[in-house]
Amino acid sequence: MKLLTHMKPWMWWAVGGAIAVFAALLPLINLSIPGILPGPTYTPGTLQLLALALLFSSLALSYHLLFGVGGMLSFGHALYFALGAYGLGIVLKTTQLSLVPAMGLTVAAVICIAYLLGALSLRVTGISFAMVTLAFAQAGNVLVRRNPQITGGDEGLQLETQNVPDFLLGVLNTRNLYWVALALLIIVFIVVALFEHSRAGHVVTATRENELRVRVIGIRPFMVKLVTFSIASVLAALVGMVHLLLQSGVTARASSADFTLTILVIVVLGGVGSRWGAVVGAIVYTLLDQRLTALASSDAIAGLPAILRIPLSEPLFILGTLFILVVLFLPGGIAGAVQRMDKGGVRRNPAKETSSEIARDKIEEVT
Amino acid sequence: MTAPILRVEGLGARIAGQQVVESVTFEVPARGVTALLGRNGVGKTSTLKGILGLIERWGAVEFNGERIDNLATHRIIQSGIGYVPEDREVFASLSVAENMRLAERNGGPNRELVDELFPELLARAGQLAGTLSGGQQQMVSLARALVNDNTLLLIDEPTKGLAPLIVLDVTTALGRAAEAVPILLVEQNLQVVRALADTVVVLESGLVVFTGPANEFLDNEELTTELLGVHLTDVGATGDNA
Amino acid sequence: MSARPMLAVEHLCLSIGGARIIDDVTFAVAPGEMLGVIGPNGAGKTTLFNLISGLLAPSTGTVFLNGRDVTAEPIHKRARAGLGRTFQTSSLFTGLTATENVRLAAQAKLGAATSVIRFPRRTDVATTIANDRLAEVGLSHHAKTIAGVLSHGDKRKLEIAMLLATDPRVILLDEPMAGVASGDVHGLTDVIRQVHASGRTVLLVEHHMEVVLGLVDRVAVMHHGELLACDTPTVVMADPAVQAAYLGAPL
Amino acid sequence: MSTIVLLIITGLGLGALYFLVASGLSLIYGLMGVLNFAHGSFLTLGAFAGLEIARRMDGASWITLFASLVVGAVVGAVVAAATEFFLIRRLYNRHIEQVLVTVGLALATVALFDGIWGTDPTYVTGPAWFSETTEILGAKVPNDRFVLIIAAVLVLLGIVLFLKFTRFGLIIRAGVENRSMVTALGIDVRKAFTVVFAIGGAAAGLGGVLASHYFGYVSPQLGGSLLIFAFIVTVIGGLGSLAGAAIASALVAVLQQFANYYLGGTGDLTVVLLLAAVLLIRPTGLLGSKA
Amino acid sequence: PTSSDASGPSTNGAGLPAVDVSIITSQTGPLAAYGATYLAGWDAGLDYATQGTGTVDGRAVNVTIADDAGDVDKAVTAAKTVIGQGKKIIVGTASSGIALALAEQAEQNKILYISGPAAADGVTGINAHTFRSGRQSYQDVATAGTFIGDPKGKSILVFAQNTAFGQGNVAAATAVLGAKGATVTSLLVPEDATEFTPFAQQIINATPDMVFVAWAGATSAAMWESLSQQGVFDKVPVVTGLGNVATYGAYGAASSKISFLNHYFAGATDNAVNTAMIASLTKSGAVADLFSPDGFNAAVMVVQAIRAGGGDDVAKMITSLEGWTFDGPKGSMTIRAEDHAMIQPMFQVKLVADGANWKPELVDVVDAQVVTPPIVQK
Ligand SMILES: Nc1ncnc2c1ncn2[C@@H]1O[C@H](COP(=O)(O)OP(=O)(O)OP(=O)(O)O)[C@@H](O)[C@H]1O
Ligand SMILES: Nc1ncnc2c1ncn2[C@@H]1O[C@H](COP(=O)(O)OP(=O)(O)OP(=O)(O)O)[C@@H](O)[C@H]1O
Ligand SMILES: [Mg+2]
Ligand SMILES: [Mg+2]
Repeated sequence: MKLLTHMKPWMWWAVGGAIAVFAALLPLINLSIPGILPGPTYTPGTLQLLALALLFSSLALSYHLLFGVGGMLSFGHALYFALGAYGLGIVLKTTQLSLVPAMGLTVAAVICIAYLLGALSLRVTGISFAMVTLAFAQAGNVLVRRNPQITGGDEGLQLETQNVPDFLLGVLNTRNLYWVALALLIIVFIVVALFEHSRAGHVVTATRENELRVRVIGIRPFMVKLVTFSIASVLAALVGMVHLLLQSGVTARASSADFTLTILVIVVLGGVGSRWGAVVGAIVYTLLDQRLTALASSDAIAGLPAILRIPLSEPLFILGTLFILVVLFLPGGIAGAVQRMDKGGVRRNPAKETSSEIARDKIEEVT
Repeated sequence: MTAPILRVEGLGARIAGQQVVESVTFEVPARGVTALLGRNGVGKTSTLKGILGLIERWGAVEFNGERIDNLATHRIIQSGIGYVPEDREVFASLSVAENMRLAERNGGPNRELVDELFPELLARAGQLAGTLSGGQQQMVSLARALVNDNTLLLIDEPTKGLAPLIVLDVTTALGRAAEAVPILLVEQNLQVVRALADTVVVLESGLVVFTGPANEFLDNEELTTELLGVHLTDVGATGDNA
Repeated sequence: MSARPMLAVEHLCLSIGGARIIDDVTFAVAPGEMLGVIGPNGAGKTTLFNLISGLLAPSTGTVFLNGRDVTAEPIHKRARAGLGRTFQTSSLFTGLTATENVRLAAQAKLGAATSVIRFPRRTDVATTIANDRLAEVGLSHHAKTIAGVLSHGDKRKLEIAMLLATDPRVILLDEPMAGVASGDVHGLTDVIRQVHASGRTVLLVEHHMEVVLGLVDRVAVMHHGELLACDTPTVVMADPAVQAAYLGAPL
Repeated sequence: MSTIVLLIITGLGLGALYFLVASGLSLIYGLMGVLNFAHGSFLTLGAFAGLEIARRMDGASWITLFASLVVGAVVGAVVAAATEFFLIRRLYNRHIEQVLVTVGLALATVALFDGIWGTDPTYVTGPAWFSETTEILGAKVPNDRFVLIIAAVLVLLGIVLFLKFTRFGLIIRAGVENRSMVTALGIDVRKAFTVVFAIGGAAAGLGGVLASHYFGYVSPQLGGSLLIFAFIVTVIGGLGSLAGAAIASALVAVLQQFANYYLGGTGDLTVVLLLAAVLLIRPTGLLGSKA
Repeated sequence: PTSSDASGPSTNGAGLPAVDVSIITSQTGPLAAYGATYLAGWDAGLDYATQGTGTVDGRAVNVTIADDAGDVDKAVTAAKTVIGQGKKIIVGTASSGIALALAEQAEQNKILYISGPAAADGVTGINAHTFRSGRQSYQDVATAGTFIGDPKGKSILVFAQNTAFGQGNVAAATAVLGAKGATVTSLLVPEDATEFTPFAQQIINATPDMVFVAWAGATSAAMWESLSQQGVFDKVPVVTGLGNVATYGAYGAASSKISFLNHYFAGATDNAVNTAMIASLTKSGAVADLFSPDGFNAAVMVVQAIRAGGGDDVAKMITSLEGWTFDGPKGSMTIRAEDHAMIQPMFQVKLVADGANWKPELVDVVDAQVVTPPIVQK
């Protein structure tokens, strides 16, 4: 079976559209997947979880743009997510702006900051770039934790609901938030796809491959990298804003290096260089992350002998181990595995070498 | 006719999941230089790497009558094969002496021979290999293979990128080495091939298309033009007055 | 030389860690001229190219491109001003196809290469240019091959195709024949000859003497970072110093 | 004056701790191009191993301390070698995947330590001399800082001598540059990788036991909290450069002390600024060669 | 025992619908130890308040536990899940960040939320739907203030981590002791700092009359050692809060020189409720610890609320708690009607050697009125 290889681009979009429509209908139907979803799809708890998964998908896509497309291994992407969430939270708290203008103001601020920090960090590449972004994010994290008057410190910032429309508040309206998250994912997906196919997208891919060569043909890679960095940052900030609404608040963890690592884990799980891989990876990750916590404290595990019980009752242990197994045995993540299954054992034509595999090889050189 | 030192049968090889050698079969006689020829990208380098297990490979490789196609690279080398890679690959941050020390097995029995062949290296023992000129690096690369008691040398384009004067030096050195050890040589410079090779093996898209005595092949205009796209006298014309 | 030189370097010096790698090099190349640069390994030829194209900054000295001092300009500005080069060890976008490699170069020349809104099309000018250049160097059959998996020799050819796609006025070729199969040397020599014939200025570093002698107007000889001689091939080849340092006796 | 002396010596002590983590990181990165996120776990495990020894012996005696240092180093080395052998080696030449495996390992092991030893810190006591102070130019310097500094210097010397004068060292330095060529010279380079991991793990395990005395406790988070500074030190020093890591460790820690004292506790922000500044001015780090 | 997939209120044999109570707290993650103490306390409290029946007026109390792992996202998801299932009562969490997020959910969705043991002052008076079952930072600080006699004219240095918790303590100290005429200054230390010698020096240089240390987390051992080494205790009296049993060993050489304020330890009180709680804990293999009363009191409060509101009339449940006074393990507890502050006694404690270990000994009980936080104005 070589279904996927033979699909034309429009077919991909058609399938994607169908999935989007189905996802949009979920809150209206009664679908139960025991063990995976906490309840039927119309219930707020389940919608909350699904909305989180969609937001992580968007975030993973923004990171895909940065890392998978642009080859910029950032350890500080969480900073922009946090900027969006904290920015909107602070604007809502300190001004009388209503939601949409407040978001606009936040985006404007994020663009400035991303542009500035991007311009600084992009002076270096590879692991050094990773470390500078880590350092900036770490500084952001420290500033958040040290200024509780503004940010709530490690207790977090609560959403000021006064200027947020009622249909986005309360558990019963979770499905509205779910739709907002879905819409955001669709927008982010389209933006990322269009960018990848634009000339700038090609140049940034080429820059990832060989920066010096880009200069020698007469293009300054810095600008196009900065543009990519800024777009990815703004997308992350948008996700942060919707996350603020969904969670009615934000905490310092959102700006931590751990959170960036989480995004990295998601992108790898899905398959570096693959758009839909990032989306699927995020959904799988979120479900695992939430459900493993339930599993860890379940009776089934409490009854096991200590040597099994201790590791299995730690969700992060299971997640970490699973992640290692994926990296070891599923090169190219979920997307890679699906592609291999699709191709079966047939020997590949060199001309059809998939760009995601090449991307992976290349990115190895970055680190 | 003595038994061949190396027999390659149905060798295939893959790089990064992609097949680059189809099925190569040939023998390297136990004396003299065997040249492995072919156009760009036909798989010469990959054949050498496949023999050494530096890339994923399959098929049978027999060295000195023993199968070596299942061994790890370092074991194959230890069994008596010296390798000079396509791009010299000296350790730039190690000194010349350290490069040599790393390569020596069992105390480096041919130390004297190497010192005699490349006195230049003795003089530069303390210099970092990375600061050597291309030709000197090529000497280090050759010396690393010659210093051990090998029963076969695999040498990949030793004259690539070298100035004419150095090409002469390297050719001379190889000629002397060949008196003691059989060599499998990949080379684009047909003058060098003519000067050294006894036998040629010609590859085309991962398959052997010709095997035979070197002179016979090089003198056969039709064959060389068909398989290599050139005949020696064509290129030699201007080269001779140099 | 009466016409304004297309490319000139004056008193160019480069020292790294106390070592003089380029030592007071001065020469000029007229528009449309082809200058061969030869010299032993380690003489400083590649380094000279790096200084001219902006990969390295000289310790002292000046680089003029078409009469303009470009010593302080970054690589991409010099490239846009019409300076193109190839690399001694091929430098490509190894994850992109051959066509994509050349098309990027063509786009850079056409402008708007970094537009977020414009999308490359199968039929646009850049793609046409890319296909033509690939045909020119004989790589059409590899148009869709990922550059990273091309063989050594094919990479050299792709490198030249990319160079041609940027339509430069001054071309620096660093050992274009190194590793190219002997059967392809002629074809590639013809490509270079045509490039030159269309009025471009060319600097050629090459150890393949037949190729050099068959192409160039003048030959510059470098040794230990210095310019030993710069004259017509006949004069240079007859120079005993050059013979001793570089050529040696025929095989 | 006494304040400055105190700040410098305690800074060097802290720097010594950074270096014990960073030396292994730097060595592993240098040879294998792997940024080892699990390095903190090697340290934590070494500390727990030392703790278990101390629990079984008389915690306050010097013999116990020595035993726990040895055991910590050995456990660190064994676990690191096993990591290389079972996880990293399988991903030959796939650097990003190797880094990711270490990320996964870090996640999993910290959770596992949580499960085994609990999330609460376990307090550690060493020989009484450790928590006493020695007066130098009026500054009361805690004695364990001297031990840390001496240990770090010994580790630095040990590794440098090892790399310079042993055949393994030669193999490792060559392997840093070009692994496959080392195999093509008939050398089993994988053994060298395992050795490098083991050395790095031993330094981390040793650092773990010392850190547990320095902090006064062991917890599953112990290694992770040091790791980020070790990363910063490794980058500032120049990736893969041991001497660079040593200089940067001292520099970063002393700077941190001074900023904490004189600039209102802004030590960590100052370190971030230093990192940014170093990378912008000298992207390869203080002694780094590779970009 | 979780059953997060149970939907809707279940019924017991008697016919009256059972009442669902959802506990959200840390079973894993950095605060897991606090979570465990709280849960054990809850079980003891429920046992006590229902006389071992587990039912209130014939209604079974159906408890589900969700693990927040110290992560706000997980806690909010868990809250939305149970609220979506129609549950009206949520209790718990040791993390102040999570408590504030859950308070927000409680208000948005009109349910009853009883936080604890999270200490943030911000939870008090945050909204009508939120209560607390434990103490708050203000009460800690006010207790610290009782060590100094009349604060007037005294200089007090707050030595804390630069976090919300630390800054909260500084603010509380300024409010409590500053109002009584003391000069309050602060020395804030980065949360990630590992080397405390410079800060110990700064404490000495500042020459205050008293140092109040507000510290959380593992670095405390190193911090105390630095203070000992630099001789802080020889120069200034030092006061701090005594944490859970696991931290008794953290003070090292300084143990006997520190004056401790304390929320609760097993020997703090001698009353029937405490005896009952400890007995119940012992029976189930747990030990009484710092936050046992928080779980215990939460259960007592929930039972009271169910009695009044039947488990689904949130308004009635809230009114039944406002102004209510009951006896808890710490003594008499009063839920202040205006802002739901939990008015309770606090303790002065010292550590005494107990073989190789240290154990707390009660010095004095601080009357609830002495440490009452000011009413939060809405
Ligand atoms: N890293 C690689 N990944 C995938 N394919 C490769 C790789 N390296 C080489 N190849 C492919 O393998 C084939 C054989 O390459 P090889 O280097 O063996 O050729 P060669 O005969 O040595 O050519 P040349 O004369 O140019 O050196 C080529 O067609 C090339 O496309
Ligand atoms: N970074 C550096 N540090 C020290 N020496 C250097 C450095 N870069 C180049 N060199 C030295 O400068 C000299 C000139 O090198 P260059 O690459 O320009 O030679 P070349 O003429 O191109 O030789 P080839 O024909 O072998 O390509 C060489 O001796 C080289 O070792
Ligand atoms: Mg080759
Ligand atoms: Mg050169």
